Amino acid sequence: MDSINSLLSARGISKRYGPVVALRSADLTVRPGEVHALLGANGAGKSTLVKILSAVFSADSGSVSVHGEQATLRRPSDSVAAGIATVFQDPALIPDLSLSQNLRISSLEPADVLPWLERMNLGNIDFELQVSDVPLAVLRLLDLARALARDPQLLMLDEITAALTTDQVTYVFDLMSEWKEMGRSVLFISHRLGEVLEMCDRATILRNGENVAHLELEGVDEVELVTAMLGEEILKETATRADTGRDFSDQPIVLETRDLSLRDKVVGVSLALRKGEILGLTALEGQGQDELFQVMSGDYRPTSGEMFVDGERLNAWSPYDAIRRGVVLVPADRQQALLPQRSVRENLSIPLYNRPSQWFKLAKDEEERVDRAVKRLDIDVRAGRQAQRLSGGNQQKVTIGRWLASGFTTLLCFDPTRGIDIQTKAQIYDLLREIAAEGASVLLYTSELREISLVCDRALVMYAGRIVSEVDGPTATEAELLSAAHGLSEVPE
Amino acid sequence: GDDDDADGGDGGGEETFTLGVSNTLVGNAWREQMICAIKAEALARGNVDRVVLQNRNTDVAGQIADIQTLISQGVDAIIINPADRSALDDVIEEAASQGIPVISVDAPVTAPSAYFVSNDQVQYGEVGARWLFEALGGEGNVAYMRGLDGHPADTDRDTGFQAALADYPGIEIVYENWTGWDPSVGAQQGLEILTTMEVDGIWTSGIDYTLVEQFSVAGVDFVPVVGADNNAFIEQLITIDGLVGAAVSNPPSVGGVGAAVALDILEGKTVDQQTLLIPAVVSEKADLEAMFVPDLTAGWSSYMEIAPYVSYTTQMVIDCKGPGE
Amino acid sequence: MTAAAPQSLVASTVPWKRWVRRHGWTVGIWLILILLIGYYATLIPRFGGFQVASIVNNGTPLVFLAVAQGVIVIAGGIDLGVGGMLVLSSVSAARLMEGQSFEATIIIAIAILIAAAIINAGVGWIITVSNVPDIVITLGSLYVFQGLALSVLPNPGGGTSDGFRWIFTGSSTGIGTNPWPAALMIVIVVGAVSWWMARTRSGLSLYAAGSDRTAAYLSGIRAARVKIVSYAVGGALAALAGLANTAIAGRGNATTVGGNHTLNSVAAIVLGGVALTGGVGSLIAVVPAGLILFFLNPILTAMGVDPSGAQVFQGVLIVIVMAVTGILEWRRRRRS
Amino acid sequence: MTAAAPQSLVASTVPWKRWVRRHGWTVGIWLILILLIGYYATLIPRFGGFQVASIVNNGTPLVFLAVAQGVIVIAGGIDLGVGGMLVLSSVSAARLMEGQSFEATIIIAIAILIAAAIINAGVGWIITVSNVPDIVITLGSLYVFQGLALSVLPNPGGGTSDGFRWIFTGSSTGIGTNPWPAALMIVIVVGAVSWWMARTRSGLSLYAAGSDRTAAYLSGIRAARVKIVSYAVGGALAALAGLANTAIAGRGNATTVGGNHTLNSVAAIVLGGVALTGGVGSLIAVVPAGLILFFLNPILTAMGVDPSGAQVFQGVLIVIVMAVTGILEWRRRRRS
Ligand SMILES: Nc1ncnc2c1ncn2[C@@H]1O[C@H](COP(=O)(O)OP(=O)(O)OP(=O)(O)O)[C@@H](O)[C@H]1O
Ligand SMILES: Nc1ncnc2c1ncn2[C@@H]1O[C@H](COP(=O)(O)OP(=O)(O)OP(=O)(O)O)[C@@H](O)[C@H]1O
Ligand SMILES: [Mg+2]
Ligand SMILES: [Mg+2]
Repeated sequence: MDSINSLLSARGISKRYGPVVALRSADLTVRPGEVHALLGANGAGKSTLVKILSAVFSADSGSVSVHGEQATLRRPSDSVAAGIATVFQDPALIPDLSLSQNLRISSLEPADVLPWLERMNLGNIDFELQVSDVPLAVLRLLDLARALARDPQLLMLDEITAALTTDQVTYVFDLMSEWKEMGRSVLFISHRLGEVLEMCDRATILRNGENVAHLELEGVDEVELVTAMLGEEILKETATRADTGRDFSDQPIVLETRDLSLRDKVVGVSLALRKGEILGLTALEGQGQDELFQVMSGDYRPTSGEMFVDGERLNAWSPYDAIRRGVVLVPADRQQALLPQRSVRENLSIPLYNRPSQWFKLAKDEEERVDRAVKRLDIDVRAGRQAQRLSGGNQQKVTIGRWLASGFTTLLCFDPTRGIDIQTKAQIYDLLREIAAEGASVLLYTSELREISLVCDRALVMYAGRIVSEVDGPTATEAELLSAAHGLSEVPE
Repeated sequence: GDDDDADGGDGGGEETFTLGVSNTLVGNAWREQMICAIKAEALARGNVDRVVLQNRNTDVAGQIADIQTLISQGVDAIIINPADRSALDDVIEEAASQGIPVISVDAPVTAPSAYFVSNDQVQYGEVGARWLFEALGGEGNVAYMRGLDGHPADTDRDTGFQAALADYPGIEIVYENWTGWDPSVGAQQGLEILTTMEVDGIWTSGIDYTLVEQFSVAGVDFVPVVGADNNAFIEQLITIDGLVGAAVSNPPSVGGVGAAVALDILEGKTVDQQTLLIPAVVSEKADLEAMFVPDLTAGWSSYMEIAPYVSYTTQMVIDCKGPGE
Repeated sequence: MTAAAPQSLVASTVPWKRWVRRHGWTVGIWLILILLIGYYATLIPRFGGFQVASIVNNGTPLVFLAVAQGVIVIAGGIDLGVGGMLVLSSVSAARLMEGQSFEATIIIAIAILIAAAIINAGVGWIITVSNVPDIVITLGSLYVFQGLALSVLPNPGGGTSDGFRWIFTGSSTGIGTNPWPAALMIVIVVGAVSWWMARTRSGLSLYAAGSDRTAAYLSGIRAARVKIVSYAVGGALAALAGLANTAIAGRGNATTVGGNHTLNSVAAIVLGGVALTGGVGSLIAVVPAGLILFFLNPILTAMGVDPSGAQVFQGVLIVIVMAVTGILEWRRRRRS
Repeated sequence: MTAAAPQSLVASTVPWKRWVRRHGWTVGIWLILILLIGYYATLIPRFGGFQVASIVNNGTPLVFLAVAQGVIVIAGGIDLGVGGMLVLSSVSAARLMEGQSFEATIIIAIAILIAAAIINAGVGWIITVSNVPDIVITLGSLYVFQGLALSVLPNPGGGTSDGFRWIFTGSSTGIGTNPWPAALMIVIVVGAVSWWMARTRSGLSLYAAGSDRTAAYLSGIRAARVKIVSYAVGGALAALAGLANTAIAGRGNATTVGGNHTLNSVAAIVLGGVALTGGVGSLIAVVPAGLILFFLNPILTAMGVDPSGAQVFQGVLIVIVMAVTGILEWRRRRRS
């Protein structure tokens, strides 16, 4: 694919962040009129490459040419001038400013983006709203509209679908197709391989900052892509399926909520979690699942309703109270759970700091439990002096390992595999099963419907703050879960 | 100087001395002139190799540290403007025990070994107050603008002021505040008085000319003002008609006298423990004109060559150069 | 979020509610100022042009200093050095302007403003290249400026031209019954600066950088440049406060404690509703906040509170106002 | 992730290298102090017990104040009020201890420390319930403490017992040739506090909360309680600094500007390598930093620099040290 008939071609791009080599030598060629997938496990370097092409970062080495001519991208404006517009993985809107002020910062007016927003059913949005009052999904679409308003030759979308609901995803896909028909190109990044196979023509696959494959996606299936992304490592993700779906009715109830409500976000949620059970929970974005977890973990006080742990009422004023009773949370955002500048060891032992039983030194057995947690999760502690230097997946392991060290009876796990590569995912699935086998119970929220049938014994679906349906884990089909998640009572034919 | 200078009692013209100075109020005109006078005297005497200045805004604890620093650095005598009457006693005795005489200028300290060179601050407070109360015919509301809270000179002046006040039952103090001997603070308080109350007379602890300015520019009728012999104030008293006031002499050059005393001690001359200058109240135009010196720093006093003590010339003080500068 | 989303968005923010949330603070703080002035009027024998003038004129320096701090804090920094800059500019002006003609003093003033902007831009630059927290570097600049001030003007003095005093005080003597020039000065300067910050791309980029560094970065804003700009503007405004000081006093005084001025400027922006975390706040609200802080002193004197009481009161005021609004804000966040 | 990587990272951390990176700052700052003392010794005619004592004794208050600030900053706060607390405790001691027996003064001292801890805990509590930035509330507490100090002791005065002066100065007169009591005091207090911070769970929870408040909170640390504890400990240490002040001066003085003390405490912890962003730093390094800051004044005097010069120098020092280390750190990140 010589750069003559290429819209954009990058050669030998490399970039390091201090100790981390994000990109070793990455090549990318995007042809006019194609939707091109950029694939790779977490940390493979996708976002970094995107940021370099949008001139947010400068590459350490390598060259970029647009329409066959050498392009020097010093600052974002250069890249825009070259006809490249980007929707970054992290939201690029200023929380404290209004939408219109944000547009003005990118020298745009509401009128410029409105047509695009209408296409996404956001036509009646109020541009005087403050960004911080607008839900994430809408912000992502605004980012998209802002990019489209630049009328770019190349549109780069970094994990835009991650935060979107299924219907919003379809809007995005329509726009992508349209862009393609106009003979322009789209660079598409997503961890949802289904989406990739549905939308994309060709794929460039990165591993550890290097190209490992260039594929025409015609007739390729997910397994091929995954193997390409992860190398020859076999995927044992299905292995865990065996022991799910046992009957727990004979087991004691360890955690129960009765008519738990938080304003209009969570409405009369009653659920019972039995010993050794993994209870799944799924929902579209913003159906109150976040609030439910915050309430159950003691972060928020419910406006009404009660919680019972081992039959006794739990009246939690702060996570501390819940944790004392063995109810612990693994939050969605691992940054929210880490002490960035403290050591991995310290990060693992924080829950122990508040044990009045032993106000001073950590007890010997606790030290050992910390060590065991490190081993059991094989956490990569090479950069262990500061947790912020751990890779995303390892950070995630730390946030779980912390509770293995301190001990717990119920694990509230909020989308633990978001933004984690498949290998690490498999490790985490196994871990959850083991935990359950050892007699603890797990409430697992996941945005990936597949995980329900993969790890859960039973599953609940939330919609508009309510539990709308309960299904049997292993037999749950994505179709029935989806329709329930959209508040529909029956599975559409 | 080196160690044996410390017991400079053995006289001898050619040996040279190092003077230490501890001042805890920086950027204050009075103190600046005091220091310039010390430098001038040191230069004039010709047997001082260096004047070590410990000169910063600080409190008693700070001055104790500063005096220790001066002792540490082996000066032969220390001239201080004390931030407290008795808190410095121990460090002064320590200096004395190391053969370093301490001369307290401007205000007394209770340390028995200390030499004291000053304008009589009790007198200063009293004579000024009496003049004011007389000027008011013994009746009226008086604003009492004091100096630096806790400074011995301020407390002495208060003693004198109260003594005078006791004799004038008709006088009422309607405002009492400390200017910290800061002209801009004086101006602010003046404005406060102008805007928030009605007074018949004002006694100031030498923060006078900025106060008078406030009156003149506010276009408010003047009330009798007692100040010090600051050149600017004297000029106002001469030039502004309708302004009645008295300048009570409090020459900063007393620092020069302190330096002279210090060197006399080091040269082995016998010196009185206490040297008091008696303040004069000047309110007559003629006398004021005699005191006034055109284009002298506003906060300075024209009374510099204080006979019989000092050996410098007025010009040397204005130049403000010490030995080796 | 389904098709329902947009409605809920609109619903969640009734226009007036939003307006209150955006401008409530500004209005409130202005009201408080007016009430205070009214109360003050009842406390003192006569309340006329002279009293008004003395409040506006003498309040001007703190107002400008607060605005200076505001610009820098909104852009995500904090400058402990502004107080030092005020003193330095004030004494430099007093020293250079003594005995000069009006024209000359104006030129000197402009020169000082420019110099201040450049110097403080340098401070901002050091912060960006060293990525050391602002508070640290500016703690240093505070010491430096204060020290330089002392060497520029070892003892109080200097002077300026009558015309120059008039610009800031409405009278060639620094005191009078004419508050308008000072008021106009405040309106023009603050108006210009806050228009720039709220309406122009370059100004908004200050809010952006202060609000969310990465997001700003991704929208093509160069954080380093923004920081330097904010420090330059802040420096110039602090210097302007210093000029006002000189105009009022008619002389300079290097012993003025810059640190206190800095603390007051921080107190003022806090009262003015500027978030010290950056990205939030309006300079329009900082003006009355500054005046109120200055104004406490006369009021308390008029009430016969002694100086120590005055200080306690000021502290308690800050704590109460902040704590209460803090709790309310937090409640609001929790609810919605 | 891959087997190859470990070597690479292992290589980058030879034991001594790691040790240096971990404790380099502490060692460096102690070295600087020693060098400075050595240099000072050459500047002055004789250097003996008296000189050492006068540095250690008079440096003690700043050291304690810096440690107080250090504890609070490490726990994620910053307390502008410490300077005010120093003054308040100092004047309260001077007023209560005047003419008392040694035993009585000790009891009073303990009472003051406890009271200070409680009062400052209150400050911390207000911060937690209002979630207003620390700097705002403590700005208020600074004013309040300073004002209270003035009303406790309107005019400088008061006193204490000889024995009490001895504890902090090794002599009943507050000066002498005996640095040991003060030194011992510092070693014991700082030793105890930093052991508590670095080795115990309750102490480590301060680092945790300072490093990331939400994370600590979600993992069951009672962030509110931690903040209150840190303010209590900081308050007590600040009060201890005040007691040292009283012991040195033998009396109290409410006109001392607390704000300056606060600025110095911040300067000291910054020199001591405590990150103002919280969660990072060692109190052991704060001690020499405090001594150095105090020590600049004698040195510069001995060098014949004038006072304004001294101030500039102090500022420039802070800026240069911080900027340079900042740049190096950043370079290291870039390269390593
Ligand atoms: N600002 C940064 N500082 C240090 N390291 C970084 C930074 N940004 C990314 N990295 C590292 O660079 C590597 C590539 O990151 P990048 O975000 O490009 O990966 P990615 O392919 O986008 O992963 P994901 O699928 O999780 O988005 C990762 O190891 C990451 O830890
Ligand atoms: N800022 C950093 N400083 C030091 N080491 C780092 C830093 N960021 C990452 N590392 C180390 O570099 C290695 C690769 O990290 P990276 O984030 O690239 O992993 P990753 O590919 O993203 O894996 P994951 O999928 O788990 O996120 C990790 O071992 C991590 O410890
Ligand atoms: Mg990663
Ligand atoms: Mg990415």
